[in-house]
Amino acid sequence: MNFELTEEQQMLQDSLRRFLANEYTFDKRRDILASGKGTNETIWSALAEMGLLAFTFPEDYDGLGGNGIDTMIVMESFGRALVTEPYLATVVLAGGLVRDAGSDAQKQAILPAIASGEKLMALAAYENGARYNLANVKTKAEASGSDYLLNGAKTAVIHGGQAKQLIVSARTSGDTRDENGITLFLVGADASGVTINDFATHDGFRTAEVSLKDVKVSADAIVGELDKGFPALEKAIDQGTAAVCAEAVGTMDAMVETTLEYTQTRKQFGVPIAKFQVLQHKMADMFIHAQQGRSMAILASDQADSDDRDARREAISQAKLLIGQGAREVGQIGVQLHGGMGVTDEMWAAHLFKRLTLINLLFGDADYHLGQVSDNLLDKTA
Amino acid sequence: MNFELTEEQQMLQDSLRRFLANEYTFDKRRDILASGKGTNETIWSALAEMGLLAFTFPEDYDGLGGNGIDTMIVMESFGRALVTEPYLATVVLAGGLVRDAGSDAQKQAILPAIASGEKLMALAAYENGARYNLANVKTKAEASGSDYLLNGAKTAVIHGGQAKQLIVSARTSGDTRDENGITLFLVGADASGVTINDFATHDGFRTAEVSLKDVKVSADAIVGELDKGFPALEKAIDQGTAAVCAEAVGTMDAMVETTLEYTQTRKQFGVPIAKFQVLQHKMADMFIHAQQGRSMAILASDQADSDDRDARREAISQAKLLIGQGAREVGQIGVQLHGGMGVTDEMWAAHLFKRLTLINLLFGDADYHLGQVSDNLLDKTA
Amino acid sequence: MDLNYTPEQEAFRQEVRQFLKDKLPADIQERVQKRLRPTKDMVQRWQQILHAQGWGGSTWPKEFGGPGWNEVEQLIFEEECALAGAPRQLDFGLRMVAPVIMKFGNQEQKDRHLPGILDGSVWWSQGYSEPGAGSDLASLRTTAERDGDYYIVNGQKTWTTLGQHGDWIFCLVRTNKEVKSQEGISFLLIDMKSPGIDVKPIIMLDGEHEINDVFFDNVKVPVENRIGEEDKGWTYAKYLLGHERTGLANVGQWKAMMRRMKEIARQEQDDGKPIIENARFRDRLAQLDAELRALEITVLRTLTNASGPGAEASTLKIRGTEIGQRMFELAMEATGQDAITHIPEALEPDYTGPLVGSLNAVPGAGDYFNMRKLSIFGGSNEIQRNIISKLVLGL
Amino acid sequence: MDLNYTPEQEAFRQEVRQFLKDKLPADIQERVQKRLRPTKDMVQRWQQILHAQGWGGSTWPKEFGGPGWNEVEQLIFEEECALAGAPRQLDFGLRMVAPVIMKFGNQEQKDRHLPGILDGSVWWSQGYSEPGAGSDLASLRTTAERDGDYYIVNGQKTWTTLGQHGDWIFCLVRTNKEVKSQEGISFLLIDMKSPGIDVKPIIMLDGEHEINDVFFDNVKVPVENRIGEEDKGWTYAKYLLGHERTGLANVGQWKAMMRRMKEIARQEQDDGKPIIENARFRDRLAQLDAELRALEITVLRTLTNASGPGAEASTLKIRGTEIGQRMFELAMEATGQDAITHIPEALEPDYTGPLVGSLNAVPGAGDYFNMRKLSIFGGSNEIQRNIISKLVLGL
Repeated sequence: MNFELTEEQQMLQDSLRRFLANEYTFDKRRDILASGKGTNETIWSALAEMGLLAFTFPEDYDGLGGNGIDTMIVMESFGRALVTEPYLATVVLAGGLVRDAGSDAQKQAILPAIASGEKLMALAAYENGARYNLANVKTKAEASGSDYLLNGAKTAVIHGGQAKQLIVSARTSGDTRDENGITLFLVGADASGVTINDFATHDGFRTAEVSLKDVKVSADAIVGELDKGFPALEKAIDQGTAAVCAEAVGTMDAMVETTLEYTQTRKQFGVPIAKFQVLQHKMADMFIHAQQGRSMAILASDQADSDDRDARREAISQAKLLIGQGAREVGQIGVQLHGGMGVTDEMWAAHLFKRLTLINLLFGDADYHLGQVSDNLLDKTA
Repeated sequence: MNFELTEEQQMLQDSLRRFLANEYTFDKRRDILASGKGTNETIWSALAEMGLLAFTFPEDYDGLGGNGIDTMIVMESFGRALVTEPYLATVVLAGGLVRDAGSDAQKQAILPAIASGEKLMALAAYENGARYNLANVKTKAEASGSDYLLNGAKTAVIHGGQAKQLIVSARTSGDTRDENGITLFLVGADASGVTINDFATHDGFRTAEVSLKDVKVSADAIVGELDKGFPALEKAIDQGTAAVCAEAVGTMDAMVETTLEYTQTRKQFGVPIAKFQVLQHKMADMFIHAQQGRSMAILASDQADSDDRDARREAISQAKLLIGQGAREVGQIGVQLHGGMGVTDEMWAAHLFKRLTLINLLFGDADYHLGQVSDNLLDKTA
Repeated sequence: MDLNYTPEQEAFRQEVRQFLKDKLPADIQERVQKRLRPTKDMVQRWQQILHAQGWGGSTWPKEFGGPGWNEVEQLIFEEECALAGAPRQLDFGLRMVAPVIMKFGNQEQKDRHLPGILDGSVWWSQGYSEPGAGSDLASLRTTAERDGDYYIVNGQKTWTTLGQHGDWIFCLVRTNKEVKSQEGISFLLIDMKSPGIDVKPIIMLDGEHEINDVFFDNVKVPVENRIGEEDKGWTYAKYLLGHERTGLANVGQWKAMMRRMKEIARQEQDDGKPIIENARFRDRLAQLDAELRALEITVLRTLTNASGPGAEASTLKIRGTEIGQRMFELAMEATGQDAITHIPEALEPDYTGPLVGSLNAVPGAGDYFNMRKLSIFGGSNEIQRNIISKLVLGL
Repeated sequence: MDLNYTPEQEAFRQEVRQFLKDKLPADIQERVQKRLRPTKDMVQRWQQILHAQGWGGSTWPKEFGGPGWNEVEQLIFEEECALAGAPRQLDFGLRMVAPVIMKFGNQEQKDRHLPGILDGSVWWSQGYSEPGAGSDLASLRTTAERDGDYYIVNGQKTWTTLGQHGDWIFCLVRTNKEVKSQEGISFLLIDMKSPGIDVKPIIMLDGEHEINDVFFDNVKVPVENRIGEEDKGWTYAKYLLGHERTGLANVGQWKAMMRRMKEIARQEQDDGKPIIENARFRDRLAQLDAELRALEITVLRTLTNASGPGAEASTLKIRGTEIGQRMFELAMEATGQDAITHIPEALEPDYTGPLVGSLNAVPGAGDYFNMRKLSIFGGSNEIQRNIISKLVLGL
């Protein structure tokens, strides 16, 4: 039982925060977002140089052997600064999947390339109409000699438009919604038959809709085993969920801080509005949510690496549930306490709010995860 | 569209409130409750003399032809004063059922006797394990010649221990949970085979558990039609639900008032606690809940007489849902703002809180009624 | 007590409904029902159609060209318009400055301004708020100094909704600095084409341009454009603010949105089934449905209650905005991850580009973001609770 | 960072669990698990058993006869006791007055009082609160006037939990009226058998007698029963109040209650099926389960954090009480209409009379009512939010 960061982790956090405070200011971020590129070469290279992109990869593949807690530290710092770089997509989701389920050849080909910053990737896991069910896969992969032909469409592919290579879940057997029969494929973004529609998200990220028409991939593009891709996919999404939980904690903290600052500056009826008891108590509630969120982000990050599926999924869902709810409360109160300014694009609070809102929608909203833990309760007590 | 009381209704309300303010004080009420009798002869006779017990009965049976709005006026006044007399059980539930579904002979025998104050009645509708489903009836009534033999048990019979006569729902055909096959019987409280266990409730009312062992009743004890008792039963419970909604509104108003008074008197750190903005806003929330509750109590009372089942049930459930939630909020805030005193038996607020809490549990709690309107939404939009 | 509408009221409702069926242009209706932004042209076209019917000013008395409806009729009209998918009429002229002109303006002002408001040809903007003033209106700093037959206006107004289209703007300005805050304020009507006026967009958190800053740099305003007496503007401003008893509840709009929500809930898929079949989602919708019904009855109670606008208006404002905000939150969540996408072009007419999920997702997050303003503007909900404490509870 | 308990801690947990399995008397365990009130005898019997094991004072250092556990070990012990159905130990002696005596008492006081606290033979009560003082402790009015070797105490204390069993009471009294409120207060230990002490029950809203008023009418208290210096009692009182960092979170108790809730949810019927199968009910349970887990981790974070008790304690108090209150509310609602019945006799030992529904319904509403005190006592949750504003947020 120990909640302290190691010396290394503390250094990582300090240097990352220092870097972001200088290089990822409100104005610079606005310019980066305006570019519509979904990533900024200078920032991304710097993150690579700091070793961040390699931190959670095994030492054999240019990594540092870090764990979920390391991801938490990075994501929390990103959350504080609203970094929109493709770290979640490339390192946590796709990179983590290759690390945990890929063949040695795949790891050799991919992990060092991610670590050096030269390769962006994305995970194409969700489908239209499936909402948050990862097993609801209609995209088909049919064997054709030693190759596979992929047909279908994927949605909500975070940073899919920036990726050189996608990992795509496709059905190789079974019925829609069967966990069995799902296989994961590496697909080049420029492969014939791949169409990627790149969109902005409301919070400055990028997402893509991917359609696949007779896309041919060879059998060695399979990540993990044929038909058995689901557990690895689920774990990768769990790790992504833990990561955005950590990110949300950073964003919540930033919202608490900026709201404190604003309310102490802004005067109404002649006094700083922070003097009004009602607003003080709302800020206390924000603080409590952020504290609770931090506890759950730690839990989720600790469990994200676990192969005990039930324990991991319970922790992830409990965390995402409370953090989704907390993000909503902290976001709404933060904007409210900024008054009219809070709903303008000029205020940091508005941007924090947007990210907090959208984080709730990623990888299952609060209702979805409440359903997970609730039904889990039924199984356990039945 | 008109929300004004008629002159008659206004007079009824005024005289009832005046009477209760004088004759149903905190101290007198405490003594009445301590008697454990569940009713007080002086109070009950006075209510009879005021014509209250007859108000909603037809003029042909010594009544005044009143409607749901008249019941609302009475119940709201009772709610303000926390009257625990068997009005709901005798007049609204049992009396209303006889009025709406009884034969002429039954009406002749029962309504004037209720009106005069001499006859107390109760409705035995619920069964153990059924929770709020009125159709979950296991109590059996088997034909035996021209008679019926009743066997089973009923729970949550409000004022059942004080009633001379019960109306009992029993199954004459069909399976448990079938709406068809339920018949309503008049059963004397002193009939052979009837055992009534009388209990206090936490809020000063009485409730009873009734067991029936080979209780013989004749066919003319049937209220309404054989096997077809359910719609009348449901309507009676809906009317009871509307009545407790109105009662809750009176109780919420009283809680708002007593809390305002207390917080303006009580000082902490040298100032009346009503000066603290956080408490002011909590009282504003109480007020808003009471306002919303009043709107819904009017709706429920207006619809309670309707034979359009879907419209009536939707209104009743929407009302009970919001009033159950409002009662909870108003009750909890009221106690909280009374500080330590709020959790003692000495304070009016504590008694208001207890009634508000238990009203939520009667005839379906907020969750139950949310389920009703929610599933209804599914039917309507399917 | 009777919760039913009278036969006359029901007949009136039918008349309005039939009119909407006949006259509401399909292109306008479609945009509104899809929660996409109507254009300026659409708003004005619709106002002209209403005006041709004699219904341009639903809240106006007959003497000024209104239909002379009572408040229940106004509510019915509002509700039917909303349910039919008519665009909102522009409040700033019709419901804000017009009542002030009617009550405090002189005959010349009435003749000059009211017709253009009624037929929609003149687009009015609001110049109440100033930077940093928030809910504390009386602290305003825009000045108007008298110079012969003119006032010279200097300063800045903000939160001017749709001010980019504005022809005229009504403003509170300080004409006397010697007296304390709420005195020394005058109420001016200003032609927005006057030299020295500069309208600058404020981009909102949903990325949209709905709101503006309006800068005044030595703007000459003829004295005849002042409403009533000099330094008495606060009286007129209070009248304007207190004029609406129930409008802030927005019942008609929210009923239309609720109907739309029930459609969305049938259309959007949750793991292959309509999301309405998900009990957790449906419960939230049912809860809002009940709360909206309570709000509606509370509005009707307030309308038919003889006493004037008091704390009831605050209650309605709080409940109306809370319900509205939660409804838009639910509408966003109904579309799940589709709602994260930001495709502002899809809000424009004739967009045929790619979408993510259904069209329901397009306005989802943006509307939710935008609706946060409801609990902030028009007197924040915290201010409304202060008012309830003071007026109703006597604290 | 590591969320796992160390092997030593796990071994310690096993040791405690085994001890409880061996030594917790079945009659006591059954009452506690059914949420029925343990008798005074049961509380004292259990304290003696713990004492025999050397575990009577789980928070006490070794030098005073405690086991010398660190905070994580204390938490494990608390949690295992709660989960096993052990009755709560009496805080007033063990955790309130004892630390003050240890820190500020003289040797004679330590020798005289600590053994009786540890073995449970002396029942201590708390004399902090006064009528009308609420969260404003420093406004106290009970006086102690010096008369030779005695203080003459006059006044009234209130909210004295289980004071009806009390042998001794610790009190804050005013010894100097000249100085401002928080000075001039002394900390006295008073034998409750002294002439002039009158203990009167306060009946709580659940109809139970748990709390008392204690009246002092010229009660003679030897000066040697004063802790520390005269007029410096506020220092000792603050120490006492600030001593607990995480106890108010009540995690062990709530985990035991959550386990019980899951059993209740399998036992109570909803239309012929266990209520756990009702998704609306189950969702609320699942929500609380998650919040309780967050609370537990927050407690552990606080315990293993080097910084002293600050606003974290307020956060824990707020969350702990809110979760507890909602859990008892849910427990009440689980039994539906059965919960309306009030059968106080069924809370007594050996009750064999009639019940309504199951035994689960007996403590349902009463516990819910009683638990409203959680957000009021020990510094109301409003006060806690004030503290957070000031200490953490710097407002």
